[in-house]
Amino acid sequence: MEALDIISYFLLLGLLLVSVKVVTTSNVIHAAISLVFTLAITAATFLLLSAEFVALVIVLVYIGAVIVLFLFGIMITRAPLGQNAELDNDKNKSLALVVSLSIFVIFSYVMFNTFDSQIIVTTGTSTELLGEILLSRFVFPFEVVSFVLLAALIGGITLARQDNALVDENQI
Amino acid sequence: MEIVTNNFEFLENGLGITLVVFLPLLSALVVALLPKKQELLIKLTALGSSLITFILSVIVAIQFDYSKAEQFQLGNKLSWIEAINSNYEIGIDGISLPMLLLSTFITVLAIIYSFEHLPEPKSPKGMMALILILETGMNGTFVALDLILFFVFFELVLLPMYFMIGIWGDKTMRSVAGLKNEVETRLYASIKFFVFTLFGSAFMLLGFLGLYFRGAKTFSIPELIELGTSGAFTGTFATLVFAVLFLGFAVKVPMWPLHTWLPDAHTAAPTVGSVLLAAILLKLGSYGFVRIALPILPEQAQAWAPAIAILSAIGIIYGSLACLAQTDLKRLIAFSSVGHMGFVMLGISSLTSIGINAAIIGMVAHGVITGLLFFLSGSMAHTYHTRDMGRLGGNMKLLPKTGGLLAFTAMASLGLPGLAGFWGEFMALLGAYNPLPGLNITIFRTSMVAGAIGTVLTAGYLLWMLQRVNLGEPNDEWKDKKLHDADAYELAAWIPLVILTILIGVFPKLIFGSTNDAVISLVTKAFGG
Amino acid sequence: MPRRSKFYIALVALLGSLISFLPLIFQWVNYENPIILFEGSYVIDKFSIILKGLFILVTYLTFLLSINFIESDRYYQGEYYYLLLSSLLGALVVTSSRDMLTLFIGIELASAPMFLLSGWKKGDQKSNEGAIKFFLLGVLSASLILYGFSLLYGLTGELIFSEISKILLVNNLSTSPAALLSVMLILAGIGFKISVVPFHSWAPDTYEGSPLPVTAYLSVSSKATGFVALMIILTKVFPDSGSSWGIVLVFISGLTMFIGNLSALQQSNPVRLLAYSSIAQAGFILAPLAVAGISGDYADGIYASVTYLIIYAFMNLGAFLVVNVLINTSGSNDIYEWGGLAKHQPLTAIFATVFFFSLAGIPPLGGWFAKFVVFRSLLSTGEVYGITLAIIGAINAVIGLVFYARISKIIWMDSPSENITINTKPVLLSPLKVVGFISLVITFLAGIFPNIFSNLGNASALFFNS
Amino acid sequence: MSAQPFLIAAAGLFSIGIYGILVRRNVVMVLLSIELILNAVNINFVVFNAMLGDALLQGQIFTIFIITIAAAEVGIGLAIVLMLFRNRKTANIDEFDLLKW
Amino acid sequence: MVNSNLITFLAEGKVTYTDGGTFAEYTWLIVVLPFIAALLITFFGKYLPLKGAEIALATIGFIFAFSSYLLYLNVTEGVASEFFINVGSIGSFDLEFGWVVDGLSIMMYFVVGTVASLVFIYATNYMQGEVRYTFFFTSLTLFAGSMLVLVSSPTLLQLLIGWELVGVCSYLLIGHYWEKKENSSAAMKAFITNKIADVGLMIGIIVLALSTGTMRISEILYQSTHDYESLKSVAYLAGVLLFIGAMGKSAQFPLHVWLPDAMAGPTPVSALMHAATMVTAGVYLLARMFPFYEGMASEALDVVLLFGVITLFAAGMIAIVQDDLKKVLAYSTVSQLGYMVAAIGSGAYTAALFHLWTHAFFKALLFLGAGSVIHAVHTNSMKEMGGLKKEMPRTYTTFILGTIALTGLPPLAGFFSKDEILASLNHGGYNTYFAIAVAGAFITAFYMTRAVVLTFFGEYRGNGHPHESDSMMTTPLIVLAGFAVTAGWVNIPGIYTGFTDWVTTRKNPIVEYHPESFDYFALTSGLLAGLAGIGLAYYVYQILGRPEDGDEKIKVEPIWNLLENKYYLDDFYFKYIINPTKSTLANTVDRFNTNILDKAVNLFGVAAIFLGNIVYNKFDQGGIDKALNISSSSTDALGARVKLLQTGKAQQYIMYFLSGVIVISLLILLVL
Repeated sequence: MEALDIISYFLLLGLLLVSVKVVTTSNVIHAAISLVFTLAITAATFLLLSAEFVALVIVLVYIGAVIVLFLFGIMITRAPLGQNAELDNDKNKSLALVVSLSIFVIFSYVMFNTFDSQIIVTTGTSTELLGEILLSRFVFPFEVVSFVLLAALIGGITLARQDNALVDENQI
Repeated sequence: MEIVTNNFEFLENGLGITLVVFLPLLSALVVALLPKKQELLIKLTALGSSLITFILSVIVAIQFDYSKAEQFQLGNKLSWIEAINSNYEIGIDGISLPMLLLSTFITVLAIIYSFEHLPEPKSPKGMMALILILETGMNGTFVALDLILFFVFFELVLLPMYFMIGIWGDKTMRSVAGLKNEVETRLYASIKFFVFTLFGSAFMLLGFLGLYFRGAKTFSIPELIELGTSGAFTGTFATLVFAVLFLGFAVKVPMWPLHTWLPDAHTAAPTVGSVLLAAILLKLGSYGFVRIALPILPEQAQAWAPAIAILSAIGIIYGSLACLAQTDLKRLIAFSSVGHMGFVMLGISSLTSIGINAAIIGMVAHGVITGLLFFLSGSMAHTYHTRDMGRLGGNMKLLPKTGGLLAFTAMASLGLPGLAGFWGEFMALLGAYNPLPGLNITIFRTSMVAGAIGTVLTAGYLLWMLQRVNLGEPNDEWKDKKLHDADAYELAAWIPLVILTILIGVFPKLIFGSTNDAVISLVTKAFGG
Repeated sequence: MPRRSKFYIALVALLGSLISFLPLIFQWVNYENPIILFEGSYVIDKFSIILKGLFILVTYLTFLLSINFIESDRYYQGEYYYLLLSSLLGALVVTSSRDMLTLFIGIELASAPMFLLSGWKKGDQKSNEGAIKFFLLGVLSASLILYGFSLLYGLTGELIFSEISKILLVNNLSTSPAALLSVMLILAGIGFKISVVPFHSWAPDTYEGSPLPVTAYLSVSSKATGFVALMIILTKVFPDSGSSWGIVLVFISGLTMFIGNLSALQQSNPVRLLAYSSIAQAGFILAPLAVAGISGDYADGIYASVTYLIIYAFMNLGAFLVVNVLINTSGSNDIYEWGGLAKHQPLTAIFATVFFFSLAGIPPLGGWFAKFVVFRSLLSTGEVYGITLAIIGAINAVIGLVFYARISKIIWMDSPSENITINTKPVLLSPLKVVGFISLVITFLAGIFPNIFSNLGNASALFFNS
Repeated sequence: MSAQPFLIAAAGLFSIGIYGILVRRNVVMVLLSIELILNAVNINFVVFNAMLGDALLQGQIFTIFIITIAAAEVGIGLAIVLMLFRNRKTANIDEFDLLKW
Repeated sequence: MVNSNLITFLAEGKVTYTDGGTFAEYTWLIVVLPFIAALLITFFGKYLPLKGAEIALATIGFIFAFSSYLLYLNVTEGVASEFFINVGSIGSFDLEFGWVVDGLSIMMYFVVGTVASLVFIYATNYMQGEVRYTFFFTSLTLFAGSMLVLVSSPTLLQLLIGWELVGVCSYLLIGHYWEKKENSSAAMKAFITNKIADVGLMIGIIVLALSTGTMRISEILYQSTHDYESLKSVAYLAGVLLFIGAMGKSAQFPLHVWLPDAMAGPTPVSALMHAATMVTAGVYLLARMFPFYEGMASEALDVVLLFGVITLFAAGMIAIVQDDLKKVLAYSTVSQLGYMVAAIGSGAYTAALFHLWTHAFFKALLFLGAGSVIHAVHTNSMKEMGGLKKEMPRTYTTFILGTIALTGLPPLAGFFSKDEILASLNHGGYNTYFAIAVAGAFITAFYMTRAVVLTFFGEYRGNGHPHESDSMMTTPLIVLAGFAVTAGWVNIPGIYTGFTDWVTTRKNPIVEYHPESFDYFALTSGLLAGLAGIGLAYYVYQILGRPEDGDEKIKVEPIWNLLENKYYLDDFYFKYIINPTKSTLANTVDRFNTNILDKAVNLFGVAAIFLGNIVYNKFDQGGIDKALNISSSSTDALGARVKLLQTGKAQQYIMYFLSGVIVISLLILLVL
């Protein structure tokens, strides 16, 4: 399995690099594009882990829909599309570094500690099986999650809608 | 007597005292629901219900079997909170009976007084409702035989009193040590009262819980007494529990140095508030000591007794000296309470039947006498619009009835033999001279001497007060003013107290007849002597 | 939409939430044994029935409370009711969920609508800001929970709590770093929902910005949802590492009480005051769980927490009602401007007295019993942590009294402010009165006949053994 | 394949997302960072699923749910951002400032 | 309820006696009646023709009659019985009231009854037109009752009650003219001085009660004559403590200071209370407890003797320099009380009581006489009197009789009683004390003669035209003069010693020295001293100078200064006890209360708020760039809203959040 290992290392390295780009670039569009790459690499990784359906979902839902949403968001809020020095809160940077590094250290400590010798055996899964399980054993959350989506939809529309009737409501 | 008992048999099994406790609450509800404009109806409802309550408590006192005063009688035990094994357990013994009667009695008088004498904002509806709620709390505390029930009633008095002080209280501004801005007396006093007492009782509750868990998971006071007297609570645990119980009760008493809320509360409170506060609320603390702290934690009681004695002695001297420095009439009387309750606590700390009996009669006497003093001073403050003794004077000339009663009450308050106040003082000293064997006799005798010196100081400040307020020629500023002497309502509220003062003074068996057996049994059980 | 049809929408929402009570009662009456669905991921036991009842009732009252907010006609009503009902559904799911996925979805369904509702005052910048803070922290907390769940899944390969805990115990993994980290991450994530220190910072801002009924719902139902989730996870998944997370909870609980109460002392905005008050109350609710973790007596901890939650819910709703009415009466968001409002709103003033002193824990109002069961639970083991927390609790009860009493003081005792004009229109509408009286009755019942609530708490504590 | 690198990478992704949340000024950028974090969780689940050889595919199914929820969250988040933005615009700030932002 | 505890110790008594029959049983009447009368006077007095005086007179008349009959019974057959009423039990203690009818108490009943009746009659006239006439009689009746409570008490408890009650009556009556501050101050002084002494009495009673297990006097006395160990160990202490109580009421040096000031009260009050009855309560107490002192606390008697002797001399000296007629008499009273106390101290029970008996009559006479004079001249100062011999012959005659009785010239009352005291001092071998007592007799004679000369001789120096008081006032004088002459004849050593038998008719046997015949040495010394005193005073004030010159001829500055300032005792008290307590100490406490305790409490509150401030502003909301905070944007003009979509505060929150996560994670992973 040497080859798979090497591929996985490359993929993961790429994943990290691209994701760093997401949070460091001073260009909003670049950030969004980097996220696309991150997700794409993730999907690739999932394929490697023989989670084909999940990979597909990521591509479809994330890259296909969510990123478009983000781009919409960026444009509607008229974020400057070019380089923007003010995109980052410089004051926070050092502290943010400390915090995120600490979290990394803690998480990876645990990972090292607990899952150090675990081996992945890829078997390949059938999407059919997944669908079966999803709609039998997990049918209840499946139903419930539709409410979440519906709520997000309705609420999102209501909030985002242009609305002339609104006046000062401080008295409520 | 037999006939009466038969007629009211249905009031046994706890119904009687349950009514005594909850009738006022019900009528408070009724009062609250009556329209605000029906003032007379409101007053009459309040008076009627408090009178019925008083009569019921008298019936209870008649039904009470004095030959078994050491047992809890006429009570009942109903399931209340199953999960924590807390029950609606009530009953009275010789110790609680006088307190219960005192409470119902004073409430009637307070309501009579409130008929015509309410400070701004008048609102008799609110005041009456609060007094009645307060009565439920007070009565309930005296009959509760379950720690949690006790706690609930003990705390129930806080809210009405808080509002009484806060709404009807003294509206003048005063400066307060430690604060930059001046504050309204009533607001400062009311919150101080509230926070102080809650502080004490919050910890007290923890102590109750400690007893619950160390004992047989019961809150029942009689059962805990059985456990406590058989030595179930010992060691650090007991020390801690006694400490928190002490905190809870001592704040209420109040013992030095936890007394600082008292003068402020009294000064700010409206007359009725002061009366109820002095006459009954303070007793909840000392009653708690006798009912709960001593019998349940006898070993700790012995360990703490010298400290309590010392604090009481300090309280006596301190209170009296502070009185000498006061220029405010009500504040003086408030500080006098510190001294008098010091005697009560000195009696309790001796852990002898003499001392504890003394404490109980001291409580009753203080209730009657200081209640009357607050009635009088409140009425005078209302008439003169000042409590400054520098401006008063010649009261005997201006308001002869009030003045005469003031003189009488001051005499009673200074422990004049033949009047109620004497017994508490003298017997407390008697108890302190020979405390329970094993207690440090030097400390107690020193405390006793301090207490005896305190009686001199007490006489000093009261007579001085009389001289400044009652005697001499009236100040010029009152010459042209129309001042109203005591009216019928006031006299109706005051005279019964005067009579009671004399009755107890001449015939203390009124109290001792009920308490003695109970106290002896308590002391024997708890301290083996 | 015409006014009339709006009325029907409200009616449907109100009736709907009430009708959903019926099956609940049916379940309660016919209850024999827990009903287990979906291979153990969804369970109907007394715990869930009781808390479902609580959630439904609270939502019902929130609808009533929303009435003058909705009356003002500037808001989207249908959507408002829908979102609240969605959130309710989420809360209901949470009570019964016994696996990670269902629980997570339930939590998300409960909170996602709240992100939106907190921004419902679209024109109000405070509302906007509150919503974004709430949202960002909410999503972050969700991801922390998820990371924790993933660790658990990685350790055991199971999603169902009972299985997870079994495997953890069998493989001696209960105190493995991964398990401990996951409990902390989940705790942090839920800590956000129940707004305990240090995960509370969004609460005051969001509470202040949100429409009042939404705030009430957030501080009651949303918080309760968090607690339910926490109770389920701690007792069903991590019962064996209690001595570790219990101590963390002790610290969190103590800090929460102190910081909540001390901060509340500083507030002049009634809503922020209630926000900090509810933070402090969360500390009280958390405390029995913390000690239960250390002692292992989970039933007792759950009993205390659930009892507290139930009583807390109603007095807090009442408090929000009071604040709602008084803000509308005075038009001022500063409690110090509320002097003498008792004259104009005597009933509200009585409500204020009852609810705020109940929150402070003064007998005979319900709050005392809530505090009492907590103290009882803390002291039940006699361990030093419990005693320490109890002492901290006692001190905080006193600190709390100061600001709770302050409101009563201002309303009853202070002289009227010159800066405000009294709104003479009736603001204590009858739906609000219904809320007030229901909460009032429950508050008094809880104080005088606590047995009812105690029994509910006790019954729900049985779920730990089931 | 060892599971370790995947897990460490997921942890790294998580921390990077955290970093992004903390330093980004633009809310949309913060939302992007959150997606990174959720992605890290996804990776975790899938890796664990594979590692454990879970026949029920619970990890993968969880991931699918997370993605769904994430999509909903993005919708909600952007709605709030939009509302904020619109409100700011109505709040009478001149164009220059807007552009500068 | 009533139980007669009769004849328990009958066998031990040396005098035979009976139980007094029905009359003894109903003796409670004379104790209770005055209180009822006082109530009646208060409520109905002002509607009656004599403004309530008639009720008082009727009551006191009844008491007089009753006590006379009791005295008759005692004289004829001897009476000794006691009755108890239980008013409550406290622990194993019985609280009992009751009354005792025996020789001692009957003697006191009679003295009170007699003197009080006469004073009441006198007062109806004397107080005519004064303020609060009715209330005056209320108080006076109350006093009579209280005094009877005191002397009738079979228990220490009741004794204490009576003791304090008479104190209160004294307070009320001294302060009768309370419009003037001096008067109310004098009343306060009296009360508080007594209260201080009462501390001693109270503790003494406590000590006795607890070491004997009873409050019954007769039982305590029984124990003290039967060697009860528990009592013996505290006997000295208890004896001294009781004596401290007696010192207050009986105005013994240095607690005598209240009595002269008490003259601020109306003169009848001075006569009744501050001469005849109340002030003898201390002596009565010592006499009542005499078997105890004799049996167990004889060392305490030395203390008693010492203070008695000091008092009789020191007070007498001050009397010499007084210009106020009543104050002369007051100091004289103090001095005579010193004699009585000294007598007890020397173990002469009968002698002390005998002097009490005679003194009651002649001192009351003197006071009433002085009152008559004052009533006529409207001043107390002897400088404004003089020459009243002619204007007020009846007053003059009776006053002279009183003076002679006091001075101790035979055959008037004082002669016998004083002689007996001197004799017992002599017999006891207290030579120095004897000498001082003799000197005291000289001083007594001197100041009395001085007073008589200054008041009645020479020219009238005052304003207006004084004339004799009417018969309502002079009749009591005459009656009392009769007593002053004859009262001493009931106890003439060797001739008739009935008085000894009367007062020793008690349940508890009295062991004392009882002279069989005159002690001629003592008699001569006393008589000579008296004569010398009279002679010297008469010489100095009437012959050497004139009454108008007053003290000029013999004024010896240093001594005079000392005496006029009353040995600086009052100054001392005020400077070192009263003022420090009343101002310095009290204010310190008050300041401590306000500035330390209250402040500490308030500071707790302030600290909580302050802490809240820190927690809220620095920690909870801390580190936040206000510019980023939209909440404050309304006050922050430009730039602030620009960053609306940027996250500012939210990131701060997230930072806290994550720090929290890190901390608890590290905590649980590394520490726990």
